[in-house]
Amino acid sequence: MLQYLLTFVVLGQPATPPAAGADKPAAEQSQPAEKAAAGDKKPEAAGNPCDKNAPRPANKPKKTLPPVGPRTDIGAGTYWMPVANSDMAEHVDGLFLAILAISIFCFVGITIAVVYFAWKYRHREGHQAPESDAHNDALEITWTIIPSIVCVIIFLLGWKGFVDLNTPPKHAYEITVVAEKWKWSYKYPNGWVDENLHVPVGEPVRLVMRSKDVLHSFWVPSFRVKQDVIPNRYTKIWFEAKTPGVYRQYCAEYCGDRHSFMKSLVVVHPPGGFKRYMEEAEQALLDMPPVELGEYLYAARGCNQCHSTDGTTKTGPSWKGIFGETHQTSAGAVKVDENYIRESILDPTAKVRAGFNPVMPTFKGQLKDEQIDGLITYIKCLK
Amino acid sequence: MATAATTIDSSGAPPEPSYLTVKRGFRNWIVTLDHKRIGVMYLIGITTSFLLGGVFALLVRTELFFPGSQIVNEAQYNQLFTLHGAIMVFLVIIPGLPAALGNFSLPIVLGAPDVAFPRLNLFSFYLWCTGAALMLLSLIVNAADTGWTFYTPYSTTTGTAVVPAVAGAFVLGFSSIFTGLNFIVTIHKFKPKGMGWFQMPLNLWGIYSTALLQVLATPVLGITLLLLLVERIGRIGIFDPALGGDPVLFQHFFWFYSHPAVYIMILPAMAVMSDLITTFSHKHIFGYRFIAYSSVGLAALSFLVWGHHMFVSGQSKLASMVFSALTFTVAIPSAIKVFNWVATLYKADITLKTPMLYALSFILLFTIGGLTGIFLGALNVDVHLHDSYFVVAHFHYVMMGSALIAFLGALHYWWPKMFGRMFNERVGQVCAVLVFIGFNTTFLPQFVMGARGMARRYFDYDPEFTRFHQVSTIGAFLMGITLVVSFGNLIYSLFRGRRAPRNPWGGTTLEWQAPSPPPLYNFYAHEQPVLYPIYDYSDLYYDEKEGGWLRRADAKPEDEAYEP
Amino acid sequence: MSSAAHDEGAHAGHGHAESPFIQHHFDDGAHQFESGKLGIWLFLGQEVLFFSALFVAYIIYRHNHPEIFEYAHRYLDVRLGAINTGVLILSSLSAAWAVRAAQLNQRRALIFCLAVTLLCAFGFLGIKYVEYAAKIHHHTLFGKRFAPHEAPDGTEIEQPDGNPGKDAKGQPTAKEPLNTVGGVKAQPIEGSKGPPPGTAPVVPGDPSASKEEPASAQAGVGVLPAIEAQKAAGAKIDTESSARPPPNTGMFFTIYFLMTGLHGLHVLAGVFVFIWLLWRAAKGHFGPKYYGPIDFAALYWHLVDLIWIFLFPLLYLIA
Amino acid sequence: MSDPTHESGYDDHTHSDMGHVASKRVLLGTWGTLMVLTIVTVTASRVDFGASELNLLIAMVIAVIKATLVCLFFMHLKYDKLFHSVVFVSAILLATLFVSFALMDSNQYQTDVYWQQKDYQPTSDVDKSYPVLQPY
Repeated sequence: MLQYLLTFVVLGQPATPPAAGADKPAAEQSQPAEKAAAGDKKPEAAGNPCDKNAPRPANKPKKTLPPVGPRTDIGAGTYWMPVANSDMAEHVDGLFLAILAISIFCFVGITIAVVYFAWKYRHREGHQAPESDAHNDALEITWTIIPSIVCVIIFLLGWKGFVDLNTPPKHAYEITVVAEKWKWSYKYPNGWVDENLHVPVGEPVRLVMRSKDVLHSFWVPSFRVKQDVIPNRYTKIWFEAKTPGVYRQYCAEYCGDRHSFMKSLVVVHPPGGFKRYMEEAEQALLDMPPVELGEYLYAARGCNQCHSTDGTTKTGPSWKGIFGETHQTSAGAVKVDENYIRESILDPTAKVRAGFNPVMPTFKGQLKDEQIDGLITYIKCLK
Repeated sequence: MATAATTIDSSGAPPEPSYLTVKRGFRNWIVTLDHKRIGVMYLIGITTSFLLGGVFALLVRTELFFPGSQIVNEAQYNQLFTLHGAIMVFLVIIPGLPAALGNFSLPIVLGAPDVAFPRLNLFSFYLWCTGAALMLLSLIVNAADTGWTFYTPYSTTTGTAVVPAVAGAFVLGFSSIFTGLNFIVTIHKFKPKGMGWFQMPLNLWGIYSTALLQVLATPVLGITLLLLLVERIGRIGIFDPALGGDPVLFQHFFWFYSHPAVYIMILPAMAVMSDLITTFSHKHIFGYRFIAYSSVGLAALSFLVWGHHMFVSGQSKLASMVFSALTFTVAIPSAIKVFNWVATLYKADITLKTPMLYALSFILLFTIGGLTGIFLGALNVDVHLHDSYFVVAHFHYVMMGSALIAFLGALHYWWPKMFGRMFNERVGQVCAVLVFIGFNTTFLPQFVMGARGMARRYFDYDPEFTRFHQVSTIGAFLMGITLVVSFGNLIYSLFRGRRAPRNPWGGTTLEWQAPSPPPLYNFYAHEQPVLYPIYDYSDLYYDEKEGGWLRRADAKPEDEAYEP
Repeated sequence: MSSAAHDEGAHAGHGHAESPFIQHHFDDGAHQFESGKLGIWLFLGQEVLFFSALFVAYIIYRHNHPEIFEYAHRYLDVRLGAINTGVLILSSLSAAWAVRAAQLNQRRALIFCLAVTLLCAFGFLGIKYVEYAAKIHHHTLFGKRFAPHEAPDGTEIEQPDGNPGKDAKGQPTAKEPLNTVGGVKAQPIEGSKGPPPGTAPVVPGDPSASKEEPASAQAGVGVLPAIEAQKAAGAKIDTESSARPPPNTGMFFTIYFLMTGLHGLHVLAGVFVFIWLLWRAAKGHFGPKYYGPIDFAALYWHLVDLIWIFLFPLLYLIA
Repeated sequence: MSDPTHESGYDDHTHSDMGHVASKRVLLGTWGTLMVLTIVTVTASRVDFGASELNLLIAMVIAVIKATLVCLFFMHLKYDKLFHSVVFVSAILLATLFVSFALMDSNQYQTDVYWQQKDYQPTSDVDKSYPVLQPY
């Protein structure tokens, strides 16, 4: 018991964590195992294309991404603060310690005054309360002015830091963060979605965040950034990591049962490491079986906004059972086959189906061939 | 309350029975219009709610002793901390000082027979009971798990019993409004002759500014919770983002009330402490006007600063800047009060009785609470510290460390007057010191833990915080046991306590001229209170036989203290 | 709440020299009256703040989405609103007159004025019932329940389940092709701030919204040129004739029902208070020495009228 | 904020009884003006004053005039103790403070708000993303 009290109050050295040794990233909390894009499967000849977990052809082993390293921010910070991994973090620490110094000075001063007065003027035989005036305006004015000045200074420093915190540089690298009940997902510009945030070192990164259901809050203690994530609204933060490593990220706004498990890791890659990781992610993306890739793109690329898969007509025709049918289009009757779908993706206004408007945007240059094949297979399988 | 209360005065038997014994029976207590009985009923309700809330706190702390699940799973843990928060805020600490002790002391300190509207006072107590019943209903059915802040859209989509909890808080809001309204009219219209605004004890200044806050801020809580109820049941879409609503708007509505609410909690505490410190320093208060003006100033400024709860919750940069600047203006009156209290201790004649020990620990804990508020007021530091354990420690220092310790101090201060019995001084003093130690053991580590990255309302935490949680849990149990012992000491005094004199502590305010416990209309017909200059202790002397303080002016010729 | 309002005013209780209704702890009738007056004024201050949150919601949602308010307020009947305002002002007059009558000890005038106030209150609630019934009939309710069959000016609205709307006379209304486009909402009238409804806003200088967010942003971008083309061709697209109301129009009716509903509840509470006062006036309780309850109930009633004076232009008279 | 009352806690009343008696002329006059102003505000709303804010401003000015009339004459604030006006006006000031701060903030972040939430079905169908409506 005494040892506990001493460690944090008196000795003042950072309390070493009880569980020594590397803290495995996916160890004790039920951190979801590092999920590569596709589940692992037994190698076998390609079966029916519509079967999502059809055995993979032998020659193409499933590409898995390198696992995330252990956390490097445990016990690395000062006594009060976790490790400061961005220059803004330095400002925050500086102001924090300044206010801490002022507070300790005031608190110790008041404590000494109270204890001393309580002892010196304690009630005892023959002790009368000596004469003293009931008010002293000069004293009152001084101890109003001085705290006001200190407060104004602290406010200004705090505000300056806050402005820096909220004005990202123009060339920041952008990642979309989607928070939903008890899971973070990070969408990178190349379409790859990951459970952990991968950022390059030394480059400003900007997060555009939104929530799918309730309020969450993106908090990385090492970068001293925190911002609530609100449904139906984009909220934005930015930071620039200074040292490579793996840092813990938390959800700070209460969001339900597994609020305390809704955390992920921020992996700061050394120079060049981030680019390599993104390329591997790109490959992993294309490595799924075509029908799963098609389904993934149907959601990720927003086809679900205009095309439904359950028969209801939305802005565009439904894909359910459409493959093989012939329909009237602006350029005569057309059988819906591979090249009609490929053409409609790349040049939507060529053959517009009757009764629908030519409002589909073109995806030329945005979808690779494997992705278009994936979509075609997916549409083919929608019976 | 079967205490045969007598007051020690010349004629032996008291001319009138005390308010406790004038009409016996449960029925008489339920329909009483007497502010003292209503105060005692509030006190019983509030102390039981406090012990219930404390049990939830200890359950939360036991759960957090090790990472991972110990005694409850995550859903139950969320229900536990929500109930701990809701019960402590709405049931204990907002009505605590104003309704329980304020109801008892206000009319006597004014020398008035009762508050302005006795039936409205009883109606407020019934509202409090209905609110408490609704909260218990939510507890029994499927306790709400939204946190005491009920943030949407979680509170409108979760499956737990949020409606009874919100309805309970809605009803408790009106109990608070009518109490505040009652007190403002009483202070305006029932001041005795010779007691102008600046001859009033500082306790009344605190109660007056609290009452202003209760009347002008609580209705916004009422409408906010009403909107939340209608949103949750009727899906009207005012806070629902899918229907065009705005969850941040709910936070504006909620915090517009809830920041004045934290001043409803602290202002009566400061008020009582001013009286306590001057009584036990046996010396006039230092800077009466500055303390009075800072009370009213705090009440006014508390309406301007609610945005500092929302720096990172989607509030715009401009609004955050404005609120941060205004938040620092609120720090100044609090600092003035603390400096004036310490100045009162200078050249005093201090007796360290139990209430004074609570008062001194109040000064120290409130100083820490106030100073840590400065950390959270600075914008970029708050971005890191918001929703972390630093905030948990800050508001526990201000709410529990200041408001609740002041409640205990005031309870010990007025206990002889309320029940005519003296509690055991030694036990009281030891409990006061142990509560101070236990409190600091519980919440000092949380400051460090919070700054290091421990988020708030977490059921499970990363292993590097284990040591801090363990120390905090030990402190929590120490404090819990000490509080139970101190309440036990008070209750024990009801049956075995020494008879209380009229003025056990040597106070100069009017309540110490009333017999303890006072009769139904506070003063005997032939003994109307005499208004002496405020906080003037020169005329008081301690009389061994009486066991309390007497005034030389009242001394009979045969007493040795008699001076022509 | 209101039961407490009259509670602090009148304290029937054991007698005192002056009037049977002076409480023992008051010095005299004037002291009780003054205390009651301050109490009711504090209660009115509290009521103002109770309604303030609704005014905040109104102003914020109107400032950010003016097209909803301009479109939806035409469902309200200004004539009924004006009549209601007149009724409440008349009841305010009769309430004030009742106070005068009580002060001058004119018992019959007092009873008459209280009766008039009550009649006006019932009239107000009756008109409110008519308005609410019309709203329920037209399905213009709050939140998701806002699914009216016809636009404010009577033309049919295409239902979300896709069947083309019919105009007042039942024939399928011939619509420009643009209106049948499902997901696209009508282009609001020019000059309205805020993002065009129905399309994810392309935040200026915020590349993420368009580049990274697939789907709706791109779909939205794809649609806008079509509308621009239509507008360039000179066709005036305004909301009246277009088929579909702006998105989330239910928000206007959320605020409408909240404000008028809460106000209506306060009118109802006032009705109970006035019935109780009418009964006591008939028994001759009030006179120049003791008329507190009448005065305080009248003050409460004036506040209810005051709130309606602000509600009427805000909800009904949006040009 | 505080109004130093006399010692006895209530002031001596100069009128025949406790409160001020409003004359018939004042009552009817106020009532007439209120009715006229109502008609004015209704007709003013039909005239298009260009920007929609102007209409709102005019309607609000008329409403404030009507409100002050009701306060001063019907509610006797003109002849009453000052503290009652202080209470009422401070309540209104707090309400305006609440409105202005909330509007200042909400106006700032509106550009980030979007309604076409991809994951919600369009508002017309049932929101599958919400759990079934709980009884309480």
